[in-house]
Amino acid sequence: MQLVTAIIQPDKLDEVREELVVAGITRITTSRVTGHGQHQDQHDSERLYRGQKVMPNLLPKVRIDIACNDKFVDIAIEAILRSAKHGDGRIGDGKIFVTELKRCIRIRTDESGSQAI
Amino acid sequence: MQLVTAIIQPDKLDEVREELVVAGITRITTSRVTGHGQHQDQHDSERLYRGQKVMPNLLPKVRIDIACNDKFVDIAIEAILRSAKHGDGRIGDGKIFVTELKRCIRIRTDESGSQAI
Amino acid sequence: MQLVTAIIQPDKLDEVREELVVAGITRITTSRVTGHGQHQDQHDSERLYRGQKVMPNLLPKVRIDIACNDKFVDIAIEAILRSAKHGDGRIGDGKIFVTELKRCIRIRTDESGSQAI
Amino acid sequence: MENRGTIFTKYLRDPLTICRVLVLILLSSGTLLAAEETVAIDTGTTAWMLTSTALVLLMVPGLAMFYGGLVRTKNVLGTMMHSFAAMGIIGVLWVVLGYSMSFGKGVLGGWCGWNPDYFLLRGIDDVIMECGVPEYVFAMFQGKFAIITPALIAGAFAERVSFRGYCLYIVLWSILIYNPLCHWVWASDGWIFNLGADGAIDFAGGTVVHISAGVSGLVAAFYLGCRRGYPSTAMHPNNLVMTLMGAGLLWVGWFGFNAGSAVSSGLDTARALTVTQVAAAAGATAWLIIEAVHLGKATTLGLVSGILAGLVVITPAAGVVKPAGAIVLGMSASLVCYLGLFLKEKMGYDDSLDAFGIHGVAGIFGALALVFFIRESWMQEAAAGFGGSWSVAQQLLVQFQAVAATILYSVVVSGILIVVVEKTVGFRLSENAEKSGMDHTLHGEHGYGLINLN
Amino acid sequence: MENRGTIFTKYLRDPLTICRVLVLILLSSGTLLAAEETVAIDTGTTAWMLTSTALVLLMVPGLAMFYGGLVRTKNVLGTMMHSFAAMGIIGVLWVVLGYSMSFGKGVLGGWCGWNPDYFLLRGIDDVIMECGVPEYVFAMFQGKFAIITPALIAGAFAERVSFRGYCLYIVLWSILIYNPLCHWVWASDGWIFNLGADGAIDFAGGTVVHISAGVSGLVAAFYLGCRRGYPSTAMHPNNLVMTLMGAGLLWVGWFGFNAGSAVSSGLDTARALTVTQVAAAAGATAWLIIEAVHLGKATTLGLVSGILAGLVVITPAAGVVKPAGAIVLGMSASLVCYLGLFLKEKMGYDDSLDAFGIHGVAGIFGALALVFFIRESWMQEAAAGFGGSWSVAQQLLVQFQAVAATILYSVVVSGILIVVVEKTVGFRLSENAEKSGMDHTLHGEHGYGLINLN
Amino acid sequence: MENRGTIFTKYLRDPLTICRVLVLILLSSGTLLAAEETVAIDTGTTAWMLTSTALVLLMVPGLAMFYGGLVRTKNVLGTMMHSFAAMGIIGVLWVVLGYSMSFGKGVLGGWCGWNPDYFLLRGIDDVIMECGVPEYVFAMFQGKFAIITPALIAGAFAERVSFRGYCLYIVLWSILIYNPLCHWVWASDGWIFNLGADGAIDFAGGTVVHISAGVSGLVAAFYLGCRRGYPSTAMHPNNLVMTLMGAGLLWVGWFGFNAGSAVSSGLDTARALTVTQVAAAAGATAWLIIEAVHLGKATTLGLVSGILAGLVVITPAAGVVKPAGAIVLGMSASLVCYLGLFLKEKMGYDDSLDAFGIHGVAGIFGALALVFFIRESWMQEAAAGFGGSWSVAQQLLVQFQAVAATILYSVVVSGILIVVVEKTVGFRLSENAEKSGMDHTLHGEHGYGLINLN
Ligand SMILES: Nc1ncnc2c1ncn2[C@@H]1O[C@H](COP(=O)(O)OP(=O)(O)O)[C@@H](O)[C@H]1O
Ligand SMILES: Nc1ncnc2c1ncn2[C@@H]1O[C@H](COP(=O)(O)OP(=O)(O)O)[C@@H](O)[C@H]1O
Ligand SMILES: Nc1ncnc2c1ncn2[C@@H]1O[C@H](COP(=O)(O)OP(=O)(O)O)[C@@H](O)[C@H]1O
Repeated sequence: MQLVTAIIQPDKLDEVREELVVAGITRITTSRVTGHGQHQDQHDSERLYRGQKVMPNLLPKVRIDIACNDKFVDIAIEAILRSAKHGDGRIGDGKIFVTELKRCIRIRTDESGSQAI
Repeated sequence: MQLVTAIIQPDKLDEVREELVVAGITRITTSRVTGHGQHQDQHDSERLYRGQKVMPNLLPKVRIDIACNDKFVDIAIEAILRSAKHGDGRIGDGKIFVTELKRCIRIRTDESGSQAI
Repeated sequence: MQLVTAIIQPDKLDEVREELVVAGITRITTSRVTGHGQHQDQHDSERLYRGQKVMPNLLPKVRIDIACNDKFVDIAIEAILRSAKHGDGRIGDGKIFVTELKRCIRIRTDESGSQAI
Repeated sequence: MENRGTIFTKYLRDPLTICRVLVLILLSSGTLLAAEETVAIDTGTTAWMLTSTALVLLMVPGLAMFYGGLVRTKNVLGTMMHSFAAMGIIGVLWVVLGYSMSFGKGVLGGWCGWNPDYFLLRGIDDVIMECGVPEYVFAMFQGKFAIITPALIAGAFAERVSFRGYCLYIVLWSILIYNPLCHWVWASDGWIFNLGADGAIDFAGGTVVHISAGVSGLVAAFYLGCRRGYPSTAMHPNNLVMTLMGAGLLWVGWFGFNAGSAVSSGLDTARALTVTQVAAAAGATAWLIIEAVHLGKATTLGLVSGILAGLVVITPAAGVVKPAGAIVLGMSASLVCYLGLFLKEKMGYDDSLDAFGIHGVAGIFGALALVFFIRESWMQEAAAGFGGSWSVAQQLLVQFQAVAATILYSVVVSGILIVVVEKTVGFRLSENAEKSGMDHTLHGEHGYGLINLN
Repeated sequence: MENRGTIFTKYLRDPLTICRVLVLILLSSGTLLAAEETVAIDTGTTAWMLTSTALVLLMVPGLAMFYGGLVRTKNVLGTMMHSFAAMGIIGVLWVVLGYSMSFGKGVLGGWCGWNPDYFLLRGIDDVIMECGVPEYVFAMFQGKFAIITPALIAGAFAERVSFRGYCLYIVLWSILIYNPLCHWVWASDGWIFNLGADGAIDFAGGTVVHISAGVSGLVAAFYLGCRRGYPSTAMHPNNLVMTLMGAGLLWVGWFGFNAGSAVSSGLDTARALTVTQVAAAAGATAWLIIEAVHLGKATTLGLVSGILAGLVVITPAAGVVKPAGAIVLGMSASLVCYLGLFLKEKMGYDDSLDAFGIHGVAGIFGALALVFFIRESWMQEAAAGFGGSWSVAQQLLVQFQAVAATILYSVVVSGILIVVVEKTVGFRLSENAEKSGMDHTLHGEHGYGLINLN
Repeated sequence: MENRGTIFTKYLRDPLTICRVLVLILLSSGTLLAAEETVAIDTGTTAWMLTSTALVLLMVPGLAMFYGGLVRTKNVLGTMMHSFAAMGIIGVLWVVLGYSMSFGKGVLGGWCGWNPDYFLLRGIDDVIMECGVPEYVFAMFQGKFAIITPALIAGAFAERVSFRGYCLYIVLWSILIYNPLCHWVWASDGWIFNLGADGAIDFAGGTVVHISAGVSGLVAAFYLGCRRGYPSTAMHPNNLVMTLMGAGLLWVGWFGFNAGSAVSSGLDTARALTVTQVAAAAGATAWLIIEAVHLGKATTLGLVSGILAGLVVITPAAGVVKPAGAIVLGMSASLVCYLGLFLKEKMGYDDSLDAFGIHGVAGIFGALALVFFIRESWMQEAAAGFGGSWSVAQQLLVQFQAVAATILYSVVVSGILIVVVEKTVGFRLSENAEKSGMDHTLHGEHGYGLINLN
């Protein structure tokens, strides 16, 4: 079992979710985070402040956590890579991190392990 | 050292916190997340929208992170399983994930390892 | 690759960010969390409630996640330890957790591994 | 002199306080030449009308808050912009041609009014109406109605229209629907104003404002289609707290809306204010009870829906019913609207914030049901002016004609307008834009910086 | 004729502008038969009373925002509902029997009033009071006071009561406490109105509104007990920003509350408005200074508490003190309330949002302390009507009697009511419901969708 | 008698409705001795002035919301406190000495006014002005202007000043800048009031309020320096939704600000209200269009900036221009302010919330540009009183003098004040305090508990 954590642009959340569902992944946890990439600031053209383009540096992002069994990891990653890009990929599109998951337990039933994912 | 991450229903936060404290676990970090379970939508009867029952799919959840020494892991998990259930367990009650924690450092004192937990 | 997660006091965010940038770490993800330390409550003197000092127990904190290559881990930790302390260290200053990162993928380019950090 | 005087002569909205307009003509030489009959300013009535104008304007941010709180976070600014843009755009349009088209002498066979002196309000700089209020105040008071009406429609197609399309739509809608309707119902030579014994009863805008907005919204909801994912995906309000605040401001502002429509500061005004208060309270209470009985718990959204239903239903009736009638109307409006929402669910259209579900339904219901609660004296007066007899049934027919005409006209013209807007500048947002949200796509901003670390 | 005329005769709240009511009776035949003395409408006074009515209503959402911002996130809607439900429920109740019980002729030995003509306000459809204001307006103005008072109490038991229990409680409280008190203090035949030389001084509701609400809240706080975890667990305000906004609206609305209570648009009104403004500013400034000195930093919650303390303290006094007195009263109210909060800490009861701590304490303080700042002319008039002499000490005794009676009556009856409500439909939330939060448990909603991803 | 009467004699702000003040002197014996000419209260005008007073107060929380929404989350309370603290502190200061310094007889060579009777408003307890309004109301109305003006400045140095420094600054600023300016421009013996044929035109505070606040803010922005990280770091508004709400309240409140400045309830009032409404709408529309053309998308912040620009530009002009002129002024104000913001970017100073960028720029532009849109009759009257001829160019010169004097005086004195405050109690926050945020450092609170789990 592994934990796939993706940081994506907020406006792509709906698309990523749909793509994940299509790929058979329906259980996810999302949250709002704020991101900080090296060079992305100069290129963000979306925020207007009283008609003046400003250079933001802490930008809103969405974090998606997906616990999945090993064979679903690549499926999940590919679904995200497909859906989270703006065009052919734009700076700020995000990152995916994968960590090892030791245990997983469903609270409702107390069952654990890969069938609890 | 391991990191126990639980996703629970928001209305259970207080009970889980109390149960953890009773179990001797007083250091936790919580945050708001939004969850997405496979079948839970149809069963959520709590949200009313102008008198009409709607089928939500991104539901508010609370995430609890607990870094603990190995022998406390099961204690923490059991405390959560005891307190986070609605009745005998209802869909949407949540999940617990456990990952390995390599290091832990207390910022105030710079001390690290299991006494820093 | 490792994932450094720091829980710090909100008023230290700007200083920590600056110190990290100075240390060459520019890519981070932050989020709001709420923390719960064992004894800190009695010592928090910042929250005033209608002139009456109250004993809070769920306190606002900021979480910073930094995925970094192994050789940067200590650099990141030291930068945080330098900048997140109030004075010589005060209760509530926070914690740093380190976990192993198995994979890292840059969504924009699909590249993965340590050059994607 | 006589002639020039009569140009300004018109009947104001409340038949009981008919005000003829007289003029203090300031000749170009600068000499003041009084008209035959000089009307003195009534500072009290003027004070209340000034206040009412401010109160009705307060409803626009109130509406922005009400609607803004009900959409998803990514659309909160875009939704509030619908109200605020109307404040700007219709605010200008009204002085350019709205007032003239609404309250000028009938032209084009009575389709609308026109008076060249009203263009940019040039001719009313010195006019005091017979009720003692400067005509400027009346024009501004009326202008606020013209602002809020298109903003109401926006609830029907929330979260899925382009800003440019919306702006074009409200301009056309205001010119082609609001102004003519306003002329028919409230100008002294409007045909609905002159129906039956004493005209159709529409004290403060049941037809002109609520029905027209409601059914136009319904048409738009049908034509533009549902939001992506509706109804299977839940779309939670981003800020019910703000919706409550907005409802509070709407209630307060509605006192200006209804009691100001008396264009007086006396008994009629007091009556209108009283039934407005009573109907809103009754609507709120009824919705609470209905939900408590039917769902087992009362919701805040239900409460504010009940407030609105009560306020809408009393709008046409505020000049003619008594408090007891207001209680009955307010309560039944909540019931009717509550039932109506099930219909919506059945039919599957996406009237996102219930612009039709509340304003349309309660507006139609109120315009018709009011006949059963008319004050005796009104009926007697109507009868007196109509050869001695006038019955509730006859008045119901008149009301029905007014409602039917409003619905028919709004549906047809509004339908055409939507197609025109969609085919020209585009109305419905693209799928991607809708997914990303209006705030990001259309305005390049987001509403709540606070939810992310600054 | 004479008789029918006197039925409507009553004294309004401000002894200086006593208004007798006359009637234009519209006979059923439709002929207008003027009473002996026809009262003309004063459009100016009417305009201000209409405005005041709107302003006092504005205080209710203001209060909802004020209180709503101070509770925890999970209770924000439930807390705001306490204010909004009062708008609905008491709004209806007032026209059904509240106005009659408050301003009708004394019955049951003067315990309350009653006038069958006031039932559903049936008999006042054409009544103009002697001050030139339609009685409808007065009835609606007074109705807003009846709405806001129970809503104030809710601050004392915030975050832990059931909605159904609350609704029942305010219905009973309004009938059994508010209406009688209102009758005693403001009806021309109320016993407190007739105490001493010129009655107890309670210009705009120090006893009727603030003391009664404050002490009732205190009783409830004692009986219902603390919130779970209080005081060891911190319970942070979810939205101090909204609390500030609410305080702003309360200040603005209070001009209607106090200056409207003059039931005039003249010197008394101006005086009431002036001291209201001055006392609020003084209260705010004082609290800022106290905190800066005592804690080293001034808080926003302190500032708004100071505003409220100043507004409450001047409420009974607004008709009789001058600006200098208002400054002293406002500043000392802040000091007294500030000290009072330490008492609460000591005693350990959980008056969650300081309904007693501000409204009760500043109300009592104001009702008593005002005697030291009474305008010369008022004392002279009082003396004149009382055989030539009337002293501050005598008036203090009168004030004391009024305050003591209000406290005693409120404590006893309120105590009984709470027990009754708790034993029947239940008042205090269950432990689990309280943990889960009112919004989820009672209303099935949450206030801020925005904090979660939509 | 005569003498005592003339003490109160003064000219009110609108030259068209000059009101002389007469007195009903209540002798200490209690006998009422009427002055030669007793002025009756005009309840209507009084009603509108009471309402206006409430509306202008509403602008202060409106401003707090407007500004509060634009800063970063960590400074939201600190920023709102700037407005609320002014409500308290200046509210007290005004009755102590502000009214006297502003509207007393000129002393110190006309630098300011003084009238011992105005100290704590002691001498006006019974005064009715000739326009039929109790002087108390006028004093309170004017007091609201004194409150909001320093609060406006705060936008220029948002997010980086200490609370203690701010409080001292506004006290000094109010005494040394606001009161004298107010005296010059609006007192009957003020030198700017008496410039040229009929005085400089400043109907409701273009110079006194907006220019003085704007340029004082600019000076402060220069002296205090930029916020840390400005302009390279983005500083996103924490709550644009609240900024919109605040803009709505400001618009509504501005009706009191401008139309109330007529100190009447008649034609002048109506005209002021009309052009206020029209200019705001025009400003909003223009900014929308400018952004749509220039940036491809219209922002909400742009819309509200346009509203403000329109409201500010019409403030000095509201008594003399017609609706067509208001449209032109409103639209061009948006253009001028829009262009001005580029200048700011070039110059690199940090006028954080554009206190100068909107209030200063639109204020200066309006005070000058209004001369091209003056109503014929005004020019004729001015000419009549000035030997028969008075040209637009001459009036422009007068306006220029008034503007230049205001700028010069504000810049110099404000500069000195800032240095004094900085050197004594400290004005600019320390680096660490600024990083931590004002709410935490200065007030020990945070604005939105809701963003964290309770
Ligand atoms: N090494 C990292 N550690 C933590 N978060 C990261 C890291 N790299 C990227 N992120 C997160 O992903 C978001 C988008 O990153 P992006 O700018 O697309 O990455 P890059 O600059 O590598 O192309 C950032 O705003 C940040 O929140
Ligand atoms: N595999 C998973 N990955 C990430 N989050 C999950 C996963 N499974 C469950 N969750 C989180 O837990 C919450 C509750 O899950 P629940 O519906 O109880 O699980 P299940 O459907 O397996 O019974 C979900 O809303 C989601 O936030
Ligand atoms: N074992 C832990 N697990 C999860 N979070 C923790 C843990 N220890 C500390 N934290 C987080 O760090 C924050 C600050 O901790 P702090 O009070 O400085 O730790 P300590 O009490 O060990 O000195 C806490 O509020 C909490 O959010």
